Amino acid sequence: MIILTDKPLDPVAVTDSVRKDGNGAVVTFLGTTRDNFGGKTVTRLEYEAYDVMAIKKMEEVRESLCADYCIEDIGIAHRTGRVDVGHISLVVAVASPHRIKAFEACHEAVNRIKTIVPIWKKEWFADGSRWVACEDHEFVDEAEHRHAHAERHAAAAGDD
Amino acid sequence: MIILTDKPLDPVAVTDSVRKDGNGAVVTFLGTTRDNFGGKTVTRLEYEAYDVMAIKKMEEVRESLCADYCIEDIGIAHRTGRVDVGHISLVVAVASPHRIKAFEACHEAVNRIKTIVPIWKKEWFADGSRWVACEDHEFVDEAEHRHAHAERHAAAAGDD
Amino acid sequence: MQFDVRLFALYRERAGSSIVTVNVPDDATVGDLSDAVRALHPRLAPPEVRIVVAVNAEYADDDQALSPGDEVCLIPPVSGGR
Amino acid sequence: MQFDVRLFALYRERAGSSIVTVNVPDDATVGDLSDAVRALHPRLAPPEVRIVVAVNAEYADDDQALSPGDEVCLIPPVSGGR
Repeated sequence: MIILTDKPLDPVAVTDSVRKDGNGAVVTFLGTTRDNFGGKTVTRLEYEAYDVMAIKKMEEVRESLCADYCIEDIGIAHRTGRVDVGHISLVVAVASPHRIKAFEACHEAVNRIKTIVPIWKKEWFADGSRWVACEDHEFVDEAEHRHAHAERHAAAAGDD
Repeated sequence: MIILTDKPLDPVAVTDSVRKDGNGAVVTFLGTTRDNFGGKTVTRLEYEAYDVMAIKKMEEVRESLCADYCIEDIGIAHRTGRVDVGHISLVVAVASPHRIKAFEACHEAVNRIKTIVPIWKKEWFADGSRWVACEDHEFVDEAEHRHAHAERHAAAAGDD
Repeated sequence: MQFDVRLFALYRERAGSSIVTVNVPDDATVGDLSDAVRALHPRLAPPEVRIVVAVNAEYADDDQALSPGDEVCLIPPVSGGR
Repeated sequence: MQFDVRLFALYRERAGSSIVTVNVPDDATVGDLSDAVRALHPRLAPPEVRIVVAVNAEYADDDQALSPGDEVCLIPPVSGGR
Protein backbone atom coordinates (compact mmCIF):
# COMPACT_ATOMS: atom_id res chain seq x y z
CA MET A 1 0.00 0.00 0.00
CA ILE A 2 1.41 3.36 -1.12
CA ILE A 3 -0.70 6.43 -0.34
CA LEU A 4 -0.15 10.14 -0.94
CA THR A 5 -3.08 12.23 0.23
CA ASP A 6 -4.07 15.57 1.69
CA LYS A 7 -6.56 13.81 3.99
CA PRO A 8 -5.83 12.47 7.52
CA LEU A 9 -3.86 9.21 7.47
CA ASP A 10 -5.16 5.89 8.81
CA PRO A 11 -2.27 4.07 10.58
CA VAL A 12 -4.38 0.98 11.24
CA ALA A 13 -5.18 0.49 7.55
CA VAL A 14 -1.49 0.83 6.62
CA THR A 15 -0.44 -1.61 9.35
CA ASP A 16 -3.15 -4.13 8.47
CA SER A 17 -2.08 -4.01 4.81
CA VAL A 18 1.23 -5.74 5.65
CA ARG A 19 0.07 -8.22 8.32
CA LYS A 20 0.24 -11.84 7.20
CA ASP A 21 -0.14 -15.11 9.09
CA GLY A 22 3.50 -15.98 8.37
CA ASN A 23 4.76 -12.80 10.05
CA GLY A 24 5.20 -12.65 13.81
CA ALA A 25 6.47 -9.08 14.03
CA VAL A 26 4.94 -5.85 12.79
CA VAL A 27 6.61 -2.45 13.26
CA THR A 28 4.76 0.76 12.51
CA PHE A 29 6.31 4.24 12.45
CA LEU A 30 4.27 7.41 12.80
CA GLY A 31 5.78 10.77 12.00
CA THR A 32 3.81 13.51 13.73
CA THR A 33 4.07 17.29 13.88
CA ARG A 34 6.18 18.32 16.84
CA ASP A 35 5.26 21.45 18.74
CA ASN A 36 8.81 22.82 18.71
CA PHE A 37 12.00 23.07 16.71
CA GLY A 38 15.28 24.36 18.08
CA GLY A 39 13.50 25.91 21.03
CA LYS A 40 10.92 27.73 18.88
CA THR A 41 7.22 26.94 19.05
CA VAL A 42 5.92 25.29 15.89
CA THR A 43 2.28 26.02 15.14
CA ARG A 44 1.86 23.71 12.14
CA LEU A 45 3.67 22.04 9.25
CA GLU A 46 2.91 22.23 5.57
CA TYR A 47 3.95 19.50 3.15
CA GLU A 48 4.29 20.03 -0.58
CA ALA A 49 4.88 17.10 -2.94
CA TYR A 50 5.85 16.54 -6.54
CA ASP A 51 3.12 13.96 -6.52
CA VAL A 52 3.89 11.76 -9.53
CA MET A 53 7.55 11.47 -8.62
CA ALA A 54 6.81 11.11 -4.90
CA ILE A 55 4.63 8.07 -5.52
CA LYS A 56 7.22 6.62 -7.89
CA LYS A 57 9.99 7.09 -5.31
CA MET A 58 7.87 5.60 -2.52
CA GLU A 59 7.38 2.56 -4.75
CA GLU A 60 11.15 2.43 -5.22
CA VAL A 61 11.68 2.54 -1.46
CA ARG A 62 9.23 -0.30 -1.08
CA GLU A 63 10.88 -2.46 -3.73
CA SER A 64 14.43 -1.81 -2.56
CA LEU A 65 13.54 -2.53 1.07
CA CYS A 66 11.69 -5.73 0.24
CA ALA A 67 14.76 -6.91 -1.71
CA ASP A 68 17.36 -5.78 0.84
CA TYR A 69 15.56 -7.14 3.91
CA CYS A 70 13.76 -10.16 2.41
CA ILE A 71 10.41 -8.86 3.57
CA GLU A 72 7.18 -9.29 1.66
CA ASP A 73 5.68 -5.83 1.79
CA ILE A 74 5.89 -2.34 3.23
CA GLY A 75 3.02 0.07 3.64
CA ILE A 76 3.76 3.78 3.22
CA ALA A 77 1.34 6.70 3.56
CA HIS A 78 2.38 10.35 3.37
CA ARG A 79 0.17 13.34 3.91
CA THR A 80 0.45 16.64 2.07
CA GLY A 81 -0.82 20.11 2.86
CA ARG A 82 -1.28 21.49 6.34
CA VAL A 83 -0.61 19.11 9.27
CA ASP A 84 -1.30 20.55 12.71
CA VAL A 85 0.67 19.76 15.88
CA GLY A 86 0.19 16.16 17.03
CA HIS A 87 -1.23 15.02 13.70
CA ILE A 88 0.32 12.31 11.53
CA SER A 89 2.24 13.16 8.35
CA LEU A 90 3.89 9.78 7.66
CA VAL A 91 3.03 6.15 8.35
CA VAL A 92 5.43 3.30 7.52
CA ALA A 93 4.55 -0.30 8.41
CA VAL A 94 6.68 -3.42 7.95
CA ALA A 95 5.94 -7.03 8.86
CA SER A 96 8.46 -9.84 9.03
CA PRO A 97 8.66 -13.33 10.51
CA HIS A 98 11.14 -12.00 13.11
CA ARG A 99 11.36 -8.68 14.89
CA ILE A 100 14.97 -7.69 14.16
CA LYS A 101 14.30 -7.38 10.44
CA ALA A 102 10.98 -5.65 11.02
CA PHE A 103 12.63 -2.95 13.15
CA GLU A 104 15.62 -2.52 10.85
CA ALA A 105 13.58 -2.43 7.65
CA CYS A 106 11.04 0.05 9.03
CA HIS A 107 13.74 2.42 10.27
CA GLU A 108 15.65 2.20 6.99
CA ALA A 109 12.45 2.76 5.02
CA VAL A 110 11.85 6.01 6.89
CA ASN A 111 15.45 7.09 6.24
CA ARG A 112 15.14 6.38 2.51
CA ILE A 113 11.78 8.14 2.26
CA LYS A 114 13.25 11.25 3.88
CA THR A 115 16.20 11.14 1.48
CA ILE A 116 14.76 10.46 -1.97
CA VAL A 117 11.02 11.19 -1.97
CA PRO A 118 10.35 14.73 -3.28
CA ILE A 119 8.17 16.01 -0.46
CA TRP A 120 9.05 19.27 1.25
CA LYS A 121 8.25 20.39 4.75
CA LYS A 122 7.64 23.97 5.84
CA GLU A 123 7.66 24.80 9.52
CA TRP A 124 5.39 27.59 10.67
CA PHE A 125 6.29 29.53 13.79
CA ALA A 126 4.44 32.33 15.51
CA ASP A 127 6.71 34.83 13.73
CA GLY A 128 7.42 33.24 10.35
CA SER A 129 8.20 30.04 8.51
CA ARG A 130 11.05 28.12 6.88
CA TRP A 131 11.48 25.28 4.43
CA VAL A 132 13.26 22.46 6.27
CA ALA A 133 16.63 21.21 4.99
CA CYS A 134 17.13 24.17 2.67
CA GLU A 135 19.94 25.74 4.71
CA ASP A 136 22.43 25.37 1.85
CA HIS A 137 20.12 27.38 -0.31
CA GLU A 138 20.15 30.40 1.94
CA PHE A 139 22.11 33.46 0.87
CA VAL A 140 24.92 34.58 3.10
CA ASP A 141 23.65 38.14 3.41
CA GLU A 142 20.23 36.79 4.40
CA ALA A 143 21.85 34.60 7.04
CA GLU A 144 23.76 37.57 8.38
CA HIS A 145 20.62 39.61 8.43
CA ARG A 146 18.76 36.92 10.38
CA HIS A 147 21.67 36.53 12.77
CA ALA A 148 21.81 40.24 13.47
CA HIS A 149 18.05 40.25 13.86
CA ALA A 150 18.21 37.35 16.32
CA GLU A 151 20.85 39.15 18.36
CA ARG A 152 18.76 42.28 18.51
CA HIS A 153 15.80 40.11 19.48
CA ALA A 154 17.74 38.33 22.22
CA ALA A 155 18.99 41.65 23.56
CA ALA A 156 15.46 42.99 23.59
CA ALA A 157 14.17 39.87 25.35
CA GLY A 158 16.94 40.24 27.94
CA ASP A 159 15.58 43.69 28.76
CA ASP A 160 12.27 42.38 30.02
CA MET B 1 0.07 2.25 30.09
CA ILE B 2 0.81 -1.30 31.23
CA ILE B 3 -1.80 -3.94 30.42
CA LEU B 4 -1.97 -7.69 31.04
CA THR B 5 -5.21 -9.20 29.82
CA ASP B 6 -6.80 -12.31 28.35
CA LYS B 7 -8.89 -10.11 26.01
CA PRO B 8 -7.90 -8.94 22.50
CA LEU B 9 -5.36 -6.11 22.56
CA ASP B 10 -6.01 -2.61 21.20
CA PRO B 11 -2.81 -1.34 19.49
CA VAL B 12 -4.32 2.08 18.81
CA ALA B 13 -5.06 2.70 22.48
CA VAL B 14 -1.51 1.69 23.46
CA THR B 15 0.00 3.89 20.75
CA ASP B 16 -2.19 6.86 21.60
CA SER B 17 -1.22 6.56 25.26
CA VAL B 18 2.36 7.65 24.46
CA ARG B 19 1.69 10.29 21.79
CA LYS B 20 2.52 13.83 22.89
CA ASP B 21 2.79 17.10 21.00
CA GLY B 22 6.51 17.30 21.76
CA ASN B 23 7.19 13.94 20.10
CA GLY B 24 7.64 13.71 16.35
CA ALA B 25 8.23 9.95 16.13
CA VAL B 26 6.11 7.07 17.36
CA VAL B 27 7.14 3.43 16.91
CA THR B 28 4.72 0.60 17.63
CA PHE B 29 5.60 -3.09 17.72
CA LEU B 30 3.01 -5.84 17.33
CA GLY B 31 3.89 -9.43 18.15
CA THR B 32 1.46 -11.75 16.39
CA THR B 33 1.01 -15.51 16.25
CA ARG B 34 2.94 -16.92 13.28
CA ASP B 35 1.47 -19.83 11.37
CA ASN B 36 4.71 -21.83 11.44
CA PHE B 37 7.77 -22.67 13.49
CA GLY B 38 10.77 -24.52 12.14
CA GLY B 39 8.76 -25.72 9.17
CA LYS B 40 5.87 -27.03 11.28
CA THR B 41 2.37 -25.59 11.09
CA VAL B 42 1.39 -23.73 14.25
CA THR B 43 -2.34 -23.77 14.96
CA ARG B 44 -2.34 -21.42 17.95
CA LEU B 45 -0.30 -20.11 20.87
CA GLU B 46 -1.11 -20.14 24.53
CA TYR B 47 0.39 -17.64 26.97
CA GLU B 48 0.58 -18.20 30.71
CA ALA B 49 1.68 -15.44 33.06
CA TYR B 50 2.69 -15.06 36.68
CA ASP B 51 0.50 -12.02 36.63
CA VAL B 52 1.61 -9.98 39.66
CA MET B 53 5.28 -10.38 38.78
CA ALA B 54 4.65 -9.91 35.05
CA ILE B 55 3.06 -6.51 35.64
CA LYS B 56 5.86 -5.57 38.04
CA LYS B 57 8.50 -6.55 35.49
CA MET B 58 6.73 -4.69 32.68
CA GLU B 59 6.78 -1.60 34.92
CA GLU B 60 10.51 -2.18 35.42
CA VAL B 61 11.05 -2.39 31.67
CA ARG B 62 9.16 0.85 31.27
CA GLU B 63 11.16 2.66 33.93
CA SER B 64 14.54 1.38 32.79
CA LEU B 65 13.84 2.25 29.14
CA CYS B 66 12.60 5.74 29.98
CA ALA B 67 15.81 6.33 31.95
CA ASP B 68 18.18 4.72 29.42
CA TYR B 69 16.68 6.41 26.34
CA CYS B 70 15.47 9.70 27.84
CA ILE B 71 11.94 9.05 26.64
CA GLU B 72 8.83 10.06 28.53
CA ASP B 73 6.71 6.93 28.37
CA ILE B 74 6.31 3.45 26.92
CA GLY B 75 3.05 1.61 26.47
CA ILE B 76 3.09 -2.17 26.91
CA ALA B 77 0.18 -4.60 26.55
CA HIS B 78 0.52 -8.37 26.74
CA ARG B 79 -2.19 -10.89 26.16
CA THR B 80 -2.54 -14.19 28.02
CA GLY B 81 -4.42 -17.35 27.19
CA ARG B 82 -5.09 -18.64 23.71
CA VAL B 83 -3.96 -16.43 20.80
CA ASP B 84 -4.88 -17.71 17.34
CA VAL B 85 -2.77 -17.32 14.20
CA GLY B 86 -2.57 -13.70 13.05
CA HIS B 87 -3.77 -12.30 16.36
CA ILE B 88 -1.77 -9.93 18.56
CA SER B 89 -0.09 -11.11 21.76
CA LEU B 90 2.16 -8.10 22.45
CA VAL B 91 1.98 -4.37 21.77
CA VAL B 92 4.85 -2.01 22.63
CA ALA B 93 4.67 1.69 21.73
CA VAL B 94 7.33 4.35 22.21
CA ALA B 95 7.28 8.04 21.30
CA SER B 96 10.27 10.35 21.15
CA PRO B 97 11.13 13.74 19.69
CA HIS B 98 13.34 11.98 17.11
CA ARG B 99 12.97 8.67 15.33
CA ILE B 100 16.32 7.02 16.09
CA LYS B 101 15.58 6.84 19.80
CA ALA B 102 12.00 5.76 19.19
CA PHE B 103 13.14 2.79 17.07
CA GLU B 104 15.98 1.83 19.41
CA ALA B 105 13.94 2.12 22.58
CA CYS B 106 11.00 0.16 21.18
CA HIS B 107 13.25 -2.67 19.96
CA GLU B 108 15.12 -2.80 23.26
CA ALA B 109 11.83 -2.75 25.19
CA VAL B 110 10.67 -5.85 23.31
CA ASN B 111 14.01 -7.56 24.01
CA ARG B 112 13.80 -6.80 27.72
CA ILE B 113 10.17 -7.91 27.94
CA LYS B 114 11.05 -11.24 26.33
CA THR B 115 13.94 -11.66 28.75
CA ILE B 116 12.63 -10.73 32.18
CA VAL B 117 8.82 -10.76 32.17
CA PRO B 118 7.49 -14.10 33.46
CA ILE B 119 5.14 -14.97 30.63
CA TRP B 120 5.42 -18.34 28.91
CA LYS B 121 4.45 -19.30 25.41
CA LYS B 122 3.22 -22.71 24.32
CA GLU B 123 3.13 -23.53 20.63
CA TRP B 124 0.39 -25.86 19.47
CA PHE B 125 0.95 -27.94 16.35
CA ALA B 126 -1.37 -30.35 14.61
CA ASP B 127 0.38 -33.20 16.41
CA GLY B 128 1.32 -31.78 19.78
CA SER B 129 2.67 -28.79 21.66
CA ARG B 130 5.81 -27.43 23.31
CA TRP B 131 6.73 -24.68 25.75
CA VAL B 132 9.01 -22.25 23.92
CA ALA B 133 12.55 -21.61 25.23
CA CYS B 134 12.49 -24.59 27.59
CA GLU B 135 15.00 -26.63 25.59
CA ASP B 136 17.49 -26.70 28.48
CA HIS B 137 14.82 -28.24 30.62
CA GLU B 138 14.30 -31.22 28.36
CA PHE B 139 15.64 -34.57 29.46
CA VAL B 140 18.20 -36.16 27.24
CA ASP B 141 16.22 -39.35 26.88
CA GLU B 142 13.17 -37.34 25.81
CA ALA B 143 15.25 -35.48 23.26
CA GLU B 144 16.57 -38.77 21.90
CA HIS B 145 13.07 -40.14 21.75
CA ARG B 146 11.86 -37.15 19.78
CA HIS B 147 14.87 -37.33 17.49
CA ALA B 148 14.31 -41.02 16.78
CA HIS B 149 10.63 -40.30 16.23
CA ALA B 150 11.46 -37.49 13.79
CA GLU B 151 13.79 -39.78 11.87
CA ARG B 152 11.15 -42.48 11.61
CA HIS B 153 8.69 -39.81 10.51
CA ALA B 154 11.08 -38.44 7.86
CA ALA B 155 11.77 -41.96 6.58
CA ALA B 156 8.05 -42.64 6.34
CA ALA B 157 7.47 -39.36 4.53
CA GLY B 158 10.25 -40.24 2.11
CA ASP B 159 8.39 -43.43 1.23
CA ASP B 160 5.42 -41.59 -0.22
CA MET C 1 8.81 -23.59 57.53
CA GLN C 2 6.11 -24.67 55.11
CA PHE C 3 5.68 -23.13 51.67
CA ASP C 4 3.04 -23.54 48.99
CA VAL C 5 5.33 -23.18 45.99
CA ARG C 6 3.67 -22.05 42.76
CA LEU C 7 4.64 -23.66 39.48
CA PHE C 8 4.01 -22.29 36.01
CA ALA C 9 3.92 -23.54 32.43
CA LEU C 10 6.33 -26.44 31.83
CA TYR C 11 6.89 -27.01 35.57
CA ARG C 12 3.17 -26.94 36.33
CA GLU C 13 2.49 -29.53 33.67
CA ARG C 14 5.36 -31.78 34.72
CA ALA C 15 4.36 -31.67 38.37
CA GLY C 16 0.71 -32.12 37.44
CA SER C 17 -0.15 -29.30 39.83
CA SER C 18 0.20 -25.55 40.13
CA ILE C 19 1.04 -25.73 43.84
CA VAL C 20 3.57 -27.96 45.57
CA THR C 21 3.71 -27.85 49.37
CA VAL C 22 7.12 -28.42 50.95
CA ASN C 23 8.64 -28.23 54.42
CA VAL C 24 12.15 -26.85 54.91
CA PRO C 25 14.29 -25.99 57.99
CA ASP C 26 13.97 -22.47 59.42
CA ASP C 27 17.35 -21.45 58.03
CA ALA C 28 16.57 -22.78 54.53
CA THR C 29 17.69 -20.81 51.50
CA VAL C 30 15.98 -20.44 48.14
CA GLY C 31 18.25 -23.19 46.79
CA ASP C 32 17.24 -25.52 49.60
CA LEU C 33 13.57 -24.95 48.88
CA SER C 34 14.05 -25.49 45.16
CA ASP C 35 15.89 -28.74 45.95
CA ALA C 36 13.00 -29.82 48.17
CA VAL C 37 10.51 -29.32 45.33
CA ARG C 38 12.77 -31.20 42.94
CA ALA C 39 13.06 -34.06 45.41
CA LEU C 40 9.27 -34.41 45.29
CA HIS C 41 9.16 -34.01 41.48
CA PRO C 42 12.45 -35.27 40.02
CA ARG C 43 11.16 -34.85 36.45
CA LEU C 44 10.72 -31.06 36.71
CA ALA C 45 14.07 -30.42 35.02
CA PRO C 46 17.30 -32.35 34.37
CA PRO C 47 19.62 -32.40 37.41
CA GLU C 48 22.26 -30.20 35.72
CA VAL C 49 19.77 -27.39 35.06
CA ARG C 50 19.29 -24.65 37.65
CA ILE C 51 15.67 -23.75 38.30
CA VAL C 52 15.02 -20.02 38.59
CA VAL C 53 13.04 -18.99 41.66
CA ALA C 54 11.02 -15.88 42.41
CA VAL C 55 10.37 -14.77 45.98
CA ASN C 56 7.61 -12.22 46.50
CA ALA C 57 7.50 -11.56 42.75
CA GLU C 58 11.23 -10.87 42.43
CA TYR C 59 14.02 -13.04 41.01
CA ALA C 60 16.00 -14.56 43.89
CA ASP C 61 19.51 -15.99 44.23
CA ASP C 62 19.87 -19.53 45.50
CA ASP C 63 21.62 -18.36 48.68
CA GLN C 64 18.88 -15.90 49.62
CA ALA C 65 17.24 -16.57 53.01
CA LEU C 66 13.52 -17.28 53.27
CA SER C 67 10.95 -15.96 55.72
CA PRO C 68 7.62 -17.50 56.67
CA GLY C 69 4.87 -16.23 54.36
CA ASP C 70 7.16 -15.56 51.39
CA GLU C 71 5.45 -16.22 48.06
CA VAL C 72 7.75 -18.61 46.22
CA CYS C 73 7.39 -19.51 42.54
CA LEU C 74 9.46 -21.64 40.18
CA ILE C 75 10.04 -19.72 36.96
CA PRO C 76 10.65 -21.64 33.72
CA PRO C 77 12.69 -19.84 31.03
CA VAL C 78 10.66 -17.07 29.44
CA SER C 79 9.95 -17.10 25.76
CA GLY C 80 12.83 -15.01 24.45
CA GLY C 81 11.41 -15.14 20.99
CA ARG C 82 12.81 -13.51 17.90
CA MET D 1 13.59 23.94 -27.33
CA GLN D 2 11.13 25.48 -24.93
CA PHE D 3 10.39 24.01 -21.49
CA ASP D 4 7.86 24.88 -18.83
CA VAL D 5 10.01 24.11 -15.82
CA ARG D 6 8.14 23.28 -12.62
CA LEU D 7 9.36 24.67 -9.32
CA PHE D 8 8.45 23.42 -5.84
CA ALA D 9 8.56 24.67 -2.27
CA LEU D 10 11.47 27.09 -1.64
CA TYR D 11 12.14 27.56 -5.37
CA ARG D 12 8.48 28.16 -6.17
CA GLU D 13 8.25 30.83 -3.49
CA ARG D 14 11.50 32.52 -4.51
CA ALA D 15 10.53 32.62 -8.18
CA GLY D 16 7.02 33.72 -7.26
CA SER D 17 5.67 31.12 -9.68
CA SER D 18 5.34 27.35 -9.99
CA ILE D 19 6.23 27.40 -13.70
CA VAL D 20 9.14 29.14 -15.40
CA THR D 21 9.29 29.01 -19.19
CA VAL D 22 12.76 28.97 -20.74
CA ASN D 23 14.25 28.52 -24.22
CA VAL D 24 17.46 26.54 -24.68
CA PRO D 25 19.43 25.28 -27.73
CA ASP D 26 18.49 21.89 -29.18
CA ASP D 27 21.63 20.25 -27.76
CA ALA D 28 21.08 21.69 -24.28
CA THR D 29 21.77 19.55 -21.22
CA VAL D 30 20.00 19.47 -17.87
CA GLY D 31 22.72 21.75 -16.51
CA ASP D 32 22.18 24.26 -19.31
CA LEU D 33 18.46 24.36 -18.63
CA SER D 34 19.00 24.78 -14.91
CA ASP D 35 21.40 27.66 -15.68
CA ALA D 36 18.78 29.25 -17.92
CA VAL D 37 16.22 29.20 -15.10
CA ARG D 38 18.76 30.65 -12.68
CA ALA D 39 19.59 33.43 -15.14
CA LEU D 40 15.93 34.44 -15.04
CA HIS D 41 15.71 34.05 -11.25
CA PRO D 42 19.16 34.69 -9.75
CA ARG D 43 17.78 34.51 -6.20
CA LEU D 44 16.65 30.87 -6.46
CA ALA D 45 19.82 29.64 -4.74
CA PRO D 46 23.33 30.95 -4.06
CA PRO D 47 25.65 30.56 -7.07
CA GLU D 48 27.83 27.92 -5.37
CA VAL D 49 24.86 25.61 -4.73
CA ARG D 50 23.91 23.00 -7.34
CA ILE D 51 20.19 22.76 -8.02
CA VAL D 52 18.88 19.20 -8.34
CA VAL D 53 16.79 18.56 -11.43
CA ALA D 54 14.24 15.85 -12.19
CA VAL D 55 13.44 14.90 -15.80
CA ASN D 56 10.27 12.91 -16.33
CA ALA D 57 9.99 12.25 -12.58
CA GLU D 58 13.52 10.89 -12.23
CA TYR D 59 16.64 12.50 -10.79
CA ALA D 60 18.90 13.67 -13.65
CA ASP D 61 22.62 14.43 -13.95
CA ASP D 62 23.64 17.87 -15.21
CA ASP D 63 25.17 16.40 -18.38
CA GLN D 64 22.02 14.48 -19.36
CA ALA D 65 20.57 15.46 -22.75
CA LEU D 66 17.04 16.83 -23.03
CA SER D 67 14.30 16.01 -25.52
CA PRO D 68 11.31 18.13 -26.49
CA GLY D 69 8.36 17.37 -24.22
CA ASP D 70 10.46 16.30 -21.22
CA GLU D 71 8.87 17.23 -17.92
CA VAL D 72 11.55 19.15 -16.04
CA CYS D 73 11.33 20.09 -12.36
CA LEU D 74 13.74 21.81 -9.98
CA ILE D 75 13.93 19.82 -6.76
CA PRO D 76 14.86 21.58 -3.49
CA PRO D 77 16.50 19.46 -0.77
CA VAL D 78 13.98 17.07 0.77
CA SER D 79 13.24 17.22 4.43
CA GLY D 80 15.67 14.63 5.76
CA GLY D 81 14.24 14.99 9.22
CA ARG D 82 15.31 13.11 12.27
